[in-house]
Amino acid sequence: MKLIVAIIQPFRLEAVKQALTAVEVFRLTVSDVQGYGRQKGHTEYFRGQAMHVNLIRKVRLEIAVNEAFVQPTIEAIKSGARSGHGGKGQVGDGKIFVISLDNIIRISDGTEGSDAI
Amino acid sequence: MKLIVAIIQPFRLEAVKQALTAVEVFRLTVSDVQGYGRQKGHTEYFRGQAMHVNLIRKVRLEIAVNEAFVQPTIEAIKSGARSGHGGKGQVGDGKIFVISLDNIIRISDGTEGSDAI
Amino acid sequence: MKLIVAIIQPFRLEAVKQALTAVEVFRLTVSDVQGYGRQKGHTEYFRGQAMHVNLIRKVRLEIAVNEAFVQPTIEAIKSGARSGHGGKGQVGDGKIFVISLDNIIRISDGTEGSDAI
Amino acid sequence: MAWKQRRSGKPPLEAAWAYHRPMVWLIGLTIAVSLLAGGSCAAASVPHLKSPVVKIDTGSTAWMMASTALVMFMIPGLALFYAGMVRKKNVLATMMHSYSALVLVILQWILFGYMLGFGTDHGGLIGWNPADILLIGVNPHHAVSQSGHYIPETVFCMFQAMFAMITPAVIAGSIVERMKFSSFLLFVLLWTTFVYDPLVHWVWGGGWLNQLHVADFAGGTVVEIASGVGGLMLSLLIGRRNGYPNQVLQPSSLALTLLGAGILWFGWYGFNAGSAGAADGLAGIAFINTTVAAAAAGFAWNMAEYVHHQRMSTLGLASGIVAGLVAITPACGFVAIWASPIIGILAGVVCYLAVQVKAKLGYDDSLDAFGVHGVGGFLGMLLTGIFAVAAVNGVRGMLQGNIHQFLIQLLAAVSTVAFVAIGTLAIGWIVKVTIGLRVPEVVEVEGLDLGIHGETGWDIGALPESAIVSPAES
Amino acid sequence: MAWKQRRSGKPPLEAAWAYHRPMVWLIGLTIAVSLLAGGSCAAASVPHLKSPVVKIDTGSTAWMMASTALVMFMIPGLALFYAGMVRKKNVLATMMHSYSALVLVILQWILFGYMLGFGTDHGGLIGWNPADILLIGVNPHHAVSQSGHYIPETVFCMFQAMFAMITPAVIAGSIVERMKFSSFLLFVLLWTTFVYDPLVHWVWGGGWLNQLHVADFAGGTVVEIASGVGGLMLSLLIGRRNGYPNQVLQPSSLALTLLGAGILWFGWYGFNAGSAGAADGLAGIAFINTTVAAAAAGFAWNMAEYVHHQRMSTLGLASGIVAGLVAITPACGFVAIWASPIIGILAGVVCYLAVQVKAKLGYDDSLDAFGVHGVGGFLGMLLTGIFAVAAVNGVRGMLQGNIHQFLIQLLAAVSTVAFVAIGTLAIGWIVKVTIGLRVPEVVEVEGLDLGIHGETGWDIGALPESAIVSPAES
Amino acid sequence: MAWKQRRSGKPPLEAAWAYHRPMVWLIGLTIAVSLLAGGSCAAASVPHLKSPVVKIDTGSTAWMMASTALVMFMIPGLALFYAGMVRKKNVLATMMHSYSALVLVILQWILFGYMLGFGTDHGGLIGWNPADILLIGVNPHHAVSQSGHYIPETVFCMFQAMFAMITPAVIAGSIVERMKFSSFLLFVLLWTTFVYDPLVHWVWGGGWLNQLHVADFAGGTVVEIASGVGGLMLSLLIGRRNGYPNQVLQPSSLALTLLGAGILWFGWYGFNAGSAGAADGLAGIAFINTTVAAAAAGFAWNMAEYVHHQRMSTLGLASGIVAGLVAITPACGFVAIWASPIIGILAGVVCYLAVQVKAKLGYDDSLDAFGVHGVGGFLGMLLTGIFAVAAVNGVRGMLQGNIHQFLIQLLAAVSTVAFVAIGTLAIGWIVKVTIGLRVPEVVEVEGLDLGIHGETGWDIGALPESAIVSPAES
Ligand SMILES: Nc1ncnc2c1ncn2[C@@H]1O[C@H](COP(=O)(O)OP(=O)(O)O)[C@@H](O)[C@H]1O
Ligand SMILES: Nc1ncnc2c1ncn2[C@@H]1O[C@H](COP(=O)(O)OP(=O)(O)O)[C@@H](O)[C@H]1O
Ligand SMILES: Nc1ncnc2c1ncn2[C@@H]1O[C@H](COP(=O)(O)OP(=O)(O)O)[C@@H](O)[C@H]1O
Repeated sequence: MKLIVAIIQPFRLEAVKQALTAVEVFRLTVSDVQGYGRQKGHTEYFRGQAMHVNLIRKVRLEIAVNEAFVQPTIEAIKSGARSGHGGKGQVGDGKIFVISLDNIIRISDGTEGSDAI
Repeated sequence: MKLIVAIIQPFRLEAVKQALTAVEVFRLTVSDVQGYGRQKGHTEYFRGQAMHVNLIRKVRLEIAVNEAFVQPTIEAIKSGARSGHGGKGQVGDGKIFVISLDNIIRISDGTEGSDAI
Repeated sequence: MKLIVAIIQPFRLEAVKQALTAVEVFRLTVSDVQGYGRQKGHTEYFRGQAMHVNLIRKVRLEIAVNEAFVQPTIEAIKSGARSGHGGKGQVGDGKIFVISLDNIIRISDGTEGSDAI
Repeated sequence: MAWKQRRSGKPPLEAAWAYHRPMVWLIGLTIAVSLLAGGSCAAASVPHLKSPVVKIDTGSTAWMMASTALVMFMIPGLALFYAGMVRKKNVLATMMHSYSALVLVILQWILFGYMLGFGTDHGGLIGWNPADILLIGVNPHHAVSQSGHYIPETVFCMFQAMFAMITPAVIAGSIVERMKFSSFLLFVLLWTTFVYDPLVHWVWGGGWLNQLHVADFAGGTVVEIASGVGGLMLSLLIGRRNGYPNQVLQPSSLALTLLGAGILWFGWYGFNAGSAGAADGLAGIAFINTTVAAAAAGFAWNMAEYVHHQRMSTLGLASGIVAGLVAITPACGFVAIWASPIIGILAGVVCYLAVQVKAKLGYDDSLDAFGVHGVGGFLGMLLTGIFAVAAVNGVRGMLQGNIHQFLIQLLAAVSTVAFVAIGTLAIGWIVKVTIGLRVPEVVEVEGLDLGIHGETGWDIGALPESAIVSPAES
Repeated sequence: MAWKQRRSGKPPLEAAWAYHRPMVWLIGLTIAVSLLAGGSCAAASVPHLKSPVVKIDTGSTAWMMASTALVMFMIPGLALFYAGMVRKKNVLATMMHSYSALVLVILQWILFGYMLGFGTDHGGLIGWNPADILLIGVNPHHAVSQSGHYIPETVFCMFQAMFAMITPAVIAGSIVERMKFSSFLLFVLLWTTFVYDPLVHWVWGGGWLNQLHVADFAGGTVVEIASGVGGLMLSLLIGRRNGYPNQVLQPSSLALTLLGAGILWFGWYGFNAGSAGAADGLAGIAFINTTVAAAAAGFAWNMAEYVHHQRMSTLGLASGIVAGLVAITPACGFVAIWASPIIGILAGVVCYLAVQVKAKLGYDDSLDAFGVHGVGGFLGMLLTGIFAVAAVNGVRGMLQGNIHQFLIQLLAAVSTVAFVAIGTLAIGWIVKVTIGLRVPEVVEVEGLDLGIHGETGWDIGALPESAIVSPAES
Repeated sequence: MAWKQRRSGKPPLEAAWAYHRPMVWLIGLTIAVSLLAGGSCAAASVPHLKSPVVKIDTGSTAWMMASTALVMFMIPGLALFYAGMVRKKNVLATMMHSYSALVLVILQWILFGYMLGFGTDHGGLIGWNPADILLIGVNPHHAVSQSGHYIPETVFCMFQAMFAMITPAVIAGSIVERMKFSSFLLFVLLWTTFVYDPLVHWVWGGGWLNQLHVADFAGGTVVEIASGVGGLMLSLLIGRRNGYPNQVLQPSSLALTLLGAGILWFGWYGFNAGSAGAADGLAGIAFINTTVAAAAAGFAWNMAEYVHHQRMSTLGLASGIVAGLVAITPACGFVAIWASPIIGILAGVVCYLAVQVKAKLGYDDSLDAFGVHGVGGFLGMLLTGIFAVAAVNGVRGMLQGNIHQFLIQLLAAVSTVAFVAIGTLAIGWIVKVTIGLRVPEVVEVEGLDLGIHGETGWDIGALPESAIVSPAES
């Protein structure tokens, strides 16, 4: 069982969700984050004073999957999250982290382990 | 040392916190997330146009505990997070993920390992 | 490859970022969280009724690094996050959790493993 | 202050006929309606034929239209004031109370509310004048006057409509975060008809309190006590919010509450100074008294807080301001300027204490309609009886040796409390046993915005909007 | 209602000279301008020398200044109404449309817009009077009157300016979240000059529709149809928003939309009752009709929703209120009180249906300027032709047997649709082929607030501000 | 424009006695107060016995009440304008500045502020008239006039009260996010008494600048220069915000700032056109000039930004609008219409540049009270001296060859700067050495909302409210 954590561009979330559905990954948790990486930020102005905002809004996905699903999930995220023309990726498109899970418990019925995914 | 990550219903947070206090787990970190699972979303309307919102607001808990506390913590979360009548769980009540921690450091005094929990 | 998760005081974020830059850690993801620990909360009033708010706003950092960078990163966070006078830490300054990563993938070009950091 | 209507400038019967015929034609009830309308117009015009040509005072008309618009503007103010104090999941439902009360009561008012309040008096209890249904008897050229300056009756009718609609909107503060919307609409319709309309007739429409010369300049009984006591009763019937008082329920935006309080103050100038019915010296004194009492009460509430727990809060300042505006409402056209800081200070302190009592007693008058409007209105009625001076508006209060007036004020306040309490309990009970008062628990937990209205109040901090939703139908 | 200007109280030529000389001196165009100004002042004053001393009616002036301020206040109202419905990343850009239309059209209006609209008529098509450029011919002591009560021309000029500027501000609702700001400014400037100014001349400035005695009290054609049709055309030219209609685009804050609707209602009293030009009985009836139609339409929209999908939404109530205000705009000074609930109910239901049609046809009139203002305005014009009664304002509608008036109304509405559609398409096309209408896709994705204006609308839920930013230059 | 009070309609002494007796009776200071009140009433009434019966002009009274309400409404506007620019943790504390200034200064004004400003002149420096303490000498039937139209003195007194309270509220913009609330209250009380009240006496209450016939229609010196210079001085005394200028401090909600600017514009009509004291032609010209200057300055600020860094920002438009309103404040009742776009454009550009200077010099006038109000007010005073034309209001400026007036304007502006700078530094220093000006660093970091007021401004994006809090006492 792995926990796949992905940081993606906010406006790619819908595409990623569709790609995940296509590989039959139906459950996920998303949250708001801000990222700092190679991608440069943007400049805002306050009464003529420029200020550089170097944290950029991103979306964080958390998906717990069984081993068999790890690779398809990663591929789905990659395909959905690339923002360039023709599926070419761009700086800022994000990262995927893969973490081992010791256990998973479904709260409603107490199921544990891979069945609880 | 384990990191217990739980996704629960927002309105069960208070009950979970009380259950955790009862098993002497006093420290946790919570954040806002949105979840997508078996639970169906809801419909909103905009000038007569229905739109289906399929991400549902959840709360994410992060609790670092020593091995001895893993099981009590999981039980406490389960008992606090179930939303049905008479402690029966329902679809949407959430998931618990258990992750191994390599190390923990308390920032204020630099304590490391299990003592830093 | 490790994922370093740190919970810090919001107003120390800038200092932490500078300390990280100093040790050449240039990428991170931050998010809003609320924490519950030894630090006591504060009291708010609503028309004369006092209410105790026991969750305190914190910032969560997520930083994926290669092994060589683990210790410098931890030190940088510690030095930047301490809020007392003269670099002395205080209750509430936060925690650092270290988690092993199985893999990292850069979405834009598909690079995997340590090169993708 | 009682409004004495004098219809004038009545066109001859033929003109009335020309005016009404299209509607008659339209609705097909030709005979019935034309008889009523024609007949009543003729009848109603008789006593005023003495003043057939009345010049409308443009200055007073300008002020009364501005005042009416200002009172209408209190609705967004009240909506924000309340919505800022509820949890984010109930923001829209709370605002909806105010706006729907506005819409519903306006329609009721022109249908028959105005007639019940200001139609021909029957036994001091109610107005009745079938020809005024749908305001058919309100010719656009009618004028009314309270103090010698004539304004169009249309304007007077709308000014009073705004008072009628704001009263149930205030009540809503007691039952936020848990009442069914359909039940609220039904309650408002019944309450405004069976409680508000008789009450306004009693006090301003020629009813028994009016005949006793009660001094209620802008609605201490009619609006303030009525909404406060109505709110309390309805909150008792509906019960506490889930979690109250064990969990404290975090306000979504005190910034908007503060904005709402500012709008309320602004609109209250229409309410109070508009109650002079003209742009004259009396309006001027109502204006200054309103300002001073609001300021004094805001300050006093903050001081009370400071004594109590060493904080001066923004919600406290806003609440104190509203308490002062409430208490000066009946008094502003009767008392001297120097009395208004006294009234304001008393209002700030007394309402602060009243709100603390709620916590002790454990009922859930959620946003303190009773503690602020009920208590403040009652206090204001009594203080009017004490501080009224003849030089302002001809009424002498207790300090000028006239205990009689004080007793009338007391009688009016107590009668209002009793009548409104009984009426509200009866109406609330009827709604409760028929369609029910309260949303299901799951809706209360989820929030009324989503559960009732299918909407979300705020979406400005969270995930990218385009990802959250997908169209459900095409 | 046509405004008939009567300039009066004209000072003798020497005074005019003293008044203008400094500017003449200043800009160096001494001869040209002084001739124009002197000449036209002399010429313009001739027909009015008959009434050399006119007393300004302070009451009407008070009301008209209040009304003008109220219409100006509709801009923040409209800005909130719209901004609450767009996504959080476009909140500021959407508000900016309203505010920049205000600023830009005021400047255009005093430069030459007022002259085009209300200058000396040329062939029923346009006003023209070079001496009024920069309002040089508007002496501060001029007075104008519509109904016997004189007000300063400065006030009349500003009242009309507010109508001119709110019209393009409404159009913006159709093209939010994707239009370039510079293109919007250019479009507004051209549109107000070549579409609005002629139109207002036709209807109120002595043009051909005015001569036909079209009954348009407060702008059913000029403001409502014009903005609705203009919006539709512009939205067709600019195309749909990225993602529409497959993704539904979540509103950032319906709470603010509701506040905006409340402000609009409040401001609309200036719009409608102010269109009487005086604080008289006609203003009173416009006032009451406005109130009743707004309430009825809000209620009706909610009912339509309820029938359609068993919900009464807050956005529905707000939208219905605006639809009612729109439809009563041309009618409010012509119809009897009993007609306004009918007009309101029709407006609520018809506009609700019109908005549903959009989803079927697939164009992206984003915030329904067409469905609400275009359709509501057209409906209101026709209903004015049906329900007008002579007793109110001298105009007889179809129900009083005057089919002629109905045909004039129809002609006016259809002509406005045609003229505005052609004019808007032409202007929009010119802007499109010159500087382009639309932001780059990357800006649309990122949001216009950041992409165009370099700002963020809301930062109240997220990370600590001091950490997010660092000064980029010192 | 100086206000010339003429008290009239004075009731005979017995009536005054009847009016005041209750209070006398009440407070127990029977003899002292009754002598003062009776005596002064008698004395004060003498010069006006010539016009014993004055008819109140209802139109002007309507306008002046509306204007007073509009100026009061600037407080929520200013609160939003400022609160939107500060960080989310200081939103409530910032709004509280505006609201508490309103409350506190109203109380001070009726206690003795009005007397200091408009009481009997002493040496051109201050008013004094003990009988006016608590407005005891202000009989509700007094009337005052500036131009022949009489309005109740109560209304005049409140109109002026609003000017008195908005001035320190503007100052607060310079010291947001760090000043102690108790110190702010103390500062406001002292400043309004020792700086504002003398100043308003000098300029409008019969003082030396008034006697020199300075042309300051609506408060270029009294309100604008005074608040701007006061703000700058106080910001110098209190020091920079923690982190300024190295960290840029992200505004919490420019959407609310934009709303605030819209409300300010709306309210400013009361401020400027209300300063005519009547609903006449002069009010009309003040109205149009205000509108045009605001528009021109908003546009000009945006253009300046565009030249500077190729962006037109919403905050820029809002700031420019306010700068234009500030600069036209002294001028609006003296200059011709064609001068107001010039004044507006200059204001937009000059204030934009002034704000840039701040960044260079490094002081932290946080929200630019000085850069906008101080600089804009000074500029407006001088431009009034240049552009005033006799045809408008009898004052000839430099362009009409009257350099004398320009020098008076310069003198008034410079004197105001000097007097306010010294007065503010003195008062600020006293507060600093007694109770201190600044919150502890930990409160500044945590935010003033929580640290001072124990409240949170916004809770709409985060965790479920019921989980965050639990009642601390029962
Ligand atoms: N090593 C890392 N640790 C934590 N977050 C990261 C890391 N690398 C990238 N991210 C997150 O991913 C986002 C996108 O990164 P991106 O700029 O595409 O990465 P890269 O610079 O490797 O191309 C960043 O804004 C940040 O939130
Ligand atoms: N495999 C998973 N990966 C990530 N998040 C999950 C997963 N399963 C469930 N969740 C989270 O838990 C929430 C509740 O899930 P729930 O609907 O109760 O799960 P189930 O469908 O297994 O009953 C979801 O909204 C989602 O946020
Ligand atoms: N064991 C833990 N599990 C999860 N989060 C923790 C844990 N300990 C601390 N935190 C987080 O760190 C924040 C700061 O903790 P702090 O009060 O400094 O810890 P301590 O009580 O150990 O000094 C807390 O508010 C919480 O968000």
